[in-house]
Amino acid sequence: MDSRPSRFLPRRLALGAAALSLLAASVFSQMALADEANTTGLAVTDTEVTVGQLHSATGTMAISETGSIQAERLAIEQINASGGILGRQIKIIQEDGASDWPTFAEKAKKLLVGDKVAAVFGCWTSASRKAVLPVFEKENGLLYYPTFYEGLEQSKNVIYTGQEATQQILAGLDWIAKEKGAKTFYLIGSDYIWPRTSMKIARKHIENVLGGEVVGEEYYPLGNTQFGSLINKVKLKKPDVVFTAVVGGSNVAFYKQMKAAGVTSAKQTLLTLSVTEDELLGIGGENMEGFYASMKYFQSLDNPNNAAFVEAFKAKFGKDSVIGDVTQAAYLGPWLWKAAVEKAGSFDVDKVAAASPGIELTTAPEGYVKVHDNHHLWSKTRIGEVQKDGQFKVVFESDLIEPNPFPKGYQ
Amino acid sequence: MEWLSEFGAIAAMQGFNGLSVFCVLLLMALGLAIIFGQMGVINMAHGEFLTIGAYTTYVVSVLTEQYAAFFGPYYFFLAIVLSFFIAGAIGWLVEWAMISKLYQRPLDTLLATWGLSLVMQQAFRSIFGAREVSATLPEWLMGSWNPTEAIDIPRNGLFVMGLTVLMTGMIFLMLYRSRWGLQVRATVQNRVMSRAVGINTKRVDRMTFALGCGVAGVAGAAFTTIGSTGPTAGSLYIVDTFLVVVFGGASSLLGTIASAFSIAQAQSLMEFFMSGSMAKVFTLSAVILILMLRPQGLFSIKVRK
Amino acid sequence: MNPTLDKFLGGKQGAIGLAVLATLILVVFPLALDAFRLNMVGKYLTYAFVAVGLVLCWGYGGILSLGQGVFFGLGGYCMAMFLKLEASDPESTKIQSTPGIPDFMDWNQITELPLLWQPFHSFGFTLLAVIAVPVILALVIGVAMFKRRVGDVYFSIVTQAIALILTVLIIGQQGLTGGVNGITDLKTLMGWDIRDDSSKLILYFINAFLLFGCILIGRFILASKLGRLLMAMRDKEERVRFSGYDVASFKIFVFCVAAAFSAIGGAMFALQVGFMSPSFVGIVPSIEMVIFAAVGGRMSLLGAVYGALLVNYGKTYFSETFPELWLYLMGGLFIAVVMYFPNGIAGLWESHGRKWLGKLKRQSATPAKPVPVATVPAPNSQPRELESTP
Amino acid sequence: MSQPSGFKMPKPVLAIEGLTVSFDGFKAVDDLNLYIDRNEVRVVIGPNGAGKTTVLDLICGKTKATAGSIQFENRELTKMREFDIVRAGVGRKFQNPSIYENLTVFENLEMSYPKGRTVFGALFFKRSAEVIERVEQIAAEIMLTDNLYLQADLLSHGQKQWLEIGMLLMQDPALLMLDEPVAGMSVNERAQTAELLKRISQGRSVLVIEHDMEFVKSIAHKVTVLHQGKVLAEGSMEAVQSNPKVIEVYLGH
Repeated sequence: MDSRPSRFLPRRLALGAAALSLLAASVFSQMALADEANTTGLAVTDTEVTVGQLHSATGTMAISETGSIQAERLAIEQINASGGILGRQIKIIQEDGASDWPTFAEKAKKLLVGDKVAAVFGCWTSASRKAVLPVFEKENGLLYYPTFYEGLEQSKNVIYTGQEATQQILAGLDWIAKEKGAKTFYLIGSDYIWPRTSMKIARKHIENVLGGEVVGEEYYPLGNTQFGSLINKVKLKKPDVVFTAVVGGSNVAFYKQMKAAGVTSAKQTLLTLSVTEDELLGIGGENMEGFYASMKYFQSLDNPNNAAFVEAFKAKFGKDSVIGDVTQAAYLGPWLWKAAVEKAGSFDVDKVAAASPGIELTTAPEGYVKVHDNHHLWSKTRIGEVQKDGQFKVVFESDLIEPNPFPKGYQ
Repeated sequence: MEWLSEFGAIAAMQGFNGLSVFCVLLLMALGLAIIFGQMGVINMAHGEFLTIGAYTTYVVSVLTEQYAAFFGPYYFFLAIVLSFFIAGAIGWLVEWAMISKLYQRPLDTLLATWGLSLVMQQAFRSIFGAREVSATLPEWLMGSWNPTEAIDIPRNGLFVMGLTVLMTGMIFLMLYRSRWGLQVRATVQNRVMSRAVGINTKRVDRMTFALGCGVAGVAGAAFTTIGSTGPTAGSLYIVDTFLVVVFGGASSLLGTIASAFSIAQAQSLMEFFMSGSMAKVFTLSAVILILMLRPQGLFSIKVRK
Repeated sequence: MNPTLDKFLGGKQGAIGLAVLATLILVVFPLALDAFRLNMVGKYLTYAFVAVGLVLCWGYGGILSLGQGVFFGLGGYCMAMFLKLEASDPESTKIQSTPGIPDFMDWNQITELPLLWQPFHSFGFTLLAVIAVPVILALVIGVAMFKRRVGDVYFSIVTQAIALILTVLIIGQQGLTGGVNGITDLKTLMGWDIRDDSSKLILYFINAFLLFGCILIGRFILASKLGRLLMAMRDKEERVRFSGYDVASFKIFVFCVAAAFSAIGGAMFALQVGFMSPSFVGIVPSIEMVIFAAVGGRMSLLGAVYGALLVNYGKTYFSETFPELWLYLMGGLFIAVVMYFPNGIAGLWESHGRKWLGKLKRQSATPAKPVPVATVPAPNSQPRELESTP
Repeated sequence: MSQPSGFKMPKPVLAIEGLTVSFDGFKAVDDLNLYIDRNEVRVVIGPNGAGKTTVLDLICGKTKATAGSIQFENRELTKMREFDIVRAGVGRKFQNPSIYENLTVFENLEMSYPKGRTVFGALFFKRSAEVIERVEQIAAEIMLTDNLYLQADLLSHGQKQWLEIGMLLMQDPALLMLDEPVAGMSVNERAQTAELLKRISQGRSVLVIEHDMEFVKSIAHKVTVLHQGKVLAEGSMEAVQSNPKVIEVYLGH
């Protein structure tokens, strides 16, 4: 109320002018700074390189994205501790997408245009990725996206560090068909694009490759909490395998009600795509004991890389923290970027993107990964069996699988 | 023959499922119905009072595990009682600080309680973290009961059912057999007159609101057996709850029961024959259509104005 | 002054208020903000359409709709469908199994453009649909509810349920709607690249002018007998009915107007933000839009615009700076406004700002000062907070 | 009721026959017959709960009848919507003064002007000279000329009652129904109101509910006594007052 009316207009104008002159100044200073590691005006100095981090710290998705934020920070810290990239320390600008897709798009633009970050680590849901994708393509940014997702996408501006759907699904189905002699499948998902696309791929594979039969396919709205009717239908159809991609709050309700209805691992084989250690915290290991999950990483993986990673993660974020598939994939982002920058000898997005295919990481907690020409990762798929304590016991490990985001015959 | 008996088993379980959904809906809606019936106010933070109950249960569960493992199998009863009192006490405070200032402005109360729900959600997030948590259920609440080989009746479903019957019965007794209930009903009928005959209507309102919130707390505690516990878990239930109450009509508890029953049966049945998403759309649309035909809800008493 | 013009402008006070807001939106923001921030303000202003509509139907008509997101969303989807068809020409979609249809349809094994989408090839039809689809829905809801006298809380809850139904439907029919991801990657409007900074500037101004158009229409409605009837209905519905008025038809009308405003906002949103998703249709965004109107002042058309700007700016600012605090603030602000300042910023300005301004005027010895300068702080605390924007 | 052509017996303006309404089994109005003639001032009296207000509610469509008919100038009101009943020429004043308190007296009267009643009619309604003239004329009638530009909530209780009557007069109804028009008025105001009623009953029928017997005496052409939803007695004030059944009902309990 005490703002002075007479000063109001001039002040705004002055601010506008100041903004313009700042812009000009920054353009010049960047030109002056340009060297061969940075020819496109990114926020890179001789000692520092700025990257962005774009996740939901608030809102409904904060539950899921916290792990990714932590993992990326850990990786960047470790890189800085080991001397940084091309002699420069990484500085993070963190932006909150607030579980809101236009906010993601806005913040992406801010990071790329305003902050001129060299790379962005971020997004979790497909919706947020779809929202920022046009921004990254238009402003020529580089996004490292950690979540396993439905595929059907490939961009020169995105490196997908999680698995695309076929990598995660096919190996899992093959294993369960062979190991359990499964012929009939019941497919259940939350009602959005990732489960639907995944189930479509699963159905094709079951029908055309495994010679099995899909006896039911069901989608429930996100946030649904009543699964009694569905469970009865499952009982009626008696499938060899229940194959699920249920997410969020529904997940907890679904497994608790399965257990309560007597559908336990003793009677029913179940394979899921969507339950990581993070989700198990909410569901409770006892409610899913003996069920299987198919993904590329479990916290219990037994290798030296992973042991070091888990130890470092717990040292930084508390001994009770758990690490799920996406968290590990997020951890890969900064390391993959470092390797590509060093290979390209430059932070320029075009050069880094071009250098990325073929980048190998032997130090990944999940083991060995390699960037494919299509910007997805070669990775192994594991089958984990849920233990009562909320961890998985790895019961199967596939060979290295080629990423195939546009799978012919599965669309 | 075998097919027939199997069909019978499924039918039995499906029937139970309908009942179980009914009880869940009723238990969530009871608290809201009491408040709505008494004050004509929709408490948009109702879901968060459910969540208070859920977190109370979680905390009791963790504490029991750490300090009193022997108490393990029984902690749930303590959790329910505590949930009632904690949610009720917070409800009491909310009525005192907020609702009581907004009588005569039901739409504003609706908005203010929505603001409250935001604050409460963030409070849960600050206190318990953004991630979902899980209370360890005692063994006797897990798994299923098998009257025959083929039939599995969920024990948590039975438990929720029992609790619902108990709560509904208690509320009925309180409303229709106690002095307090008489005061409540008198206040609903004629606030001015009630005040004139010496009823402390302010206190009646406050107690009613607190009771409604307390019942929500109990529901929240019970729902840890079938659903998730997280900062926004309550919001999963909220629209269903509103519809049950509005569909039932403001004036009677019986209406709420009938409405919960019909919505539950419709939903349970439709889910059996079609996909969950479409079942939801059809159920909600049917409720809205009927509401348009009977704007005052299923059970409304025709009153002479 | 011409009486009709006067009706639109709302008298001298109204004209000044409008001039101040126009200066702020048409001059100050474009000069002071960079393209990125200006685009954000443009986005906020699309919400202001909804808030302005809510002032009419909630503030004056007493109809609290908790489902305005439905109309915002329908307007936005109609526009997004047109833009998406344009972005999906056979050339740029040639890697698909069926080129020439939107990418998400291709992922859903749809091989032919659905009938529902066909007419959206025409821009004229799209413009019509942006308004007509939401208005027809509002009409249906309005007729069904108001003719049967579904009032108050019942109406609010039913609109909320409709918002939920539409969200579930959009998400469920992803082959038709793009599902939870929405319709993304919108590029051009009849060959004109809407992603450029320069085109965004033009869109910003179109948006602003449309908003002022809506405000003027709102003013005209409120200044007419219909406006007085709305208020009369809110306070004494029976009296109005027994004075021979069909109360329901007035409610339906104002509800439809609010729906149309929201839909224009939605369409402008799709144009400026470049996508549309079900997350603007549901319950939470719908209630947030009520907050904008409540904070700005439910009885003030201009206040609604300030409310939308202020709350959204606050949301961006606080969620960047204190993400933890944001929800506390938003919730607390809302409770405080509803409880203590039911007329929002506009009400505060009426009760305190004017007095203070009057004092200021008396102090300054030169009353001949040009009016706009003296009244620039009309939005009160507003400009101060927004100064940190650039 | 066939009438020989040529000979015109004055047909009642309002003919209520067999009117019944029940709330959950309770019959508030029970098989009621009531006829009101043109230019008649009829007063309905009766103890509390006799169903007086309910009868008005039924006529103006606020409450829907369970059975029976209400004929108003040969139109069946029970099937009509409220605002159509008003437009047909039935005006009703409520028990508590029901006016728009934050509008001026002028605006209150203007709102009842029977033009611009549709949505678009109201949107493009203009305050023409005709409107102003009519408002001023009515204001004079209800003795509020001096207060024309006063906000209505500043009026005295009695003046508010008059204003509401004035709002009805704006519509020029053929049947005017007043629910306790002098409740809460001073003696002086009562007398003025009685005069007002006499003036305005020229050319229209008036149906009044009232408790104040002095007032009733001063205005009524005919009195109807309701009891438990039925007509107990009907006739001149004197005849009714001496009717033993009426005395029993009023004094008996």
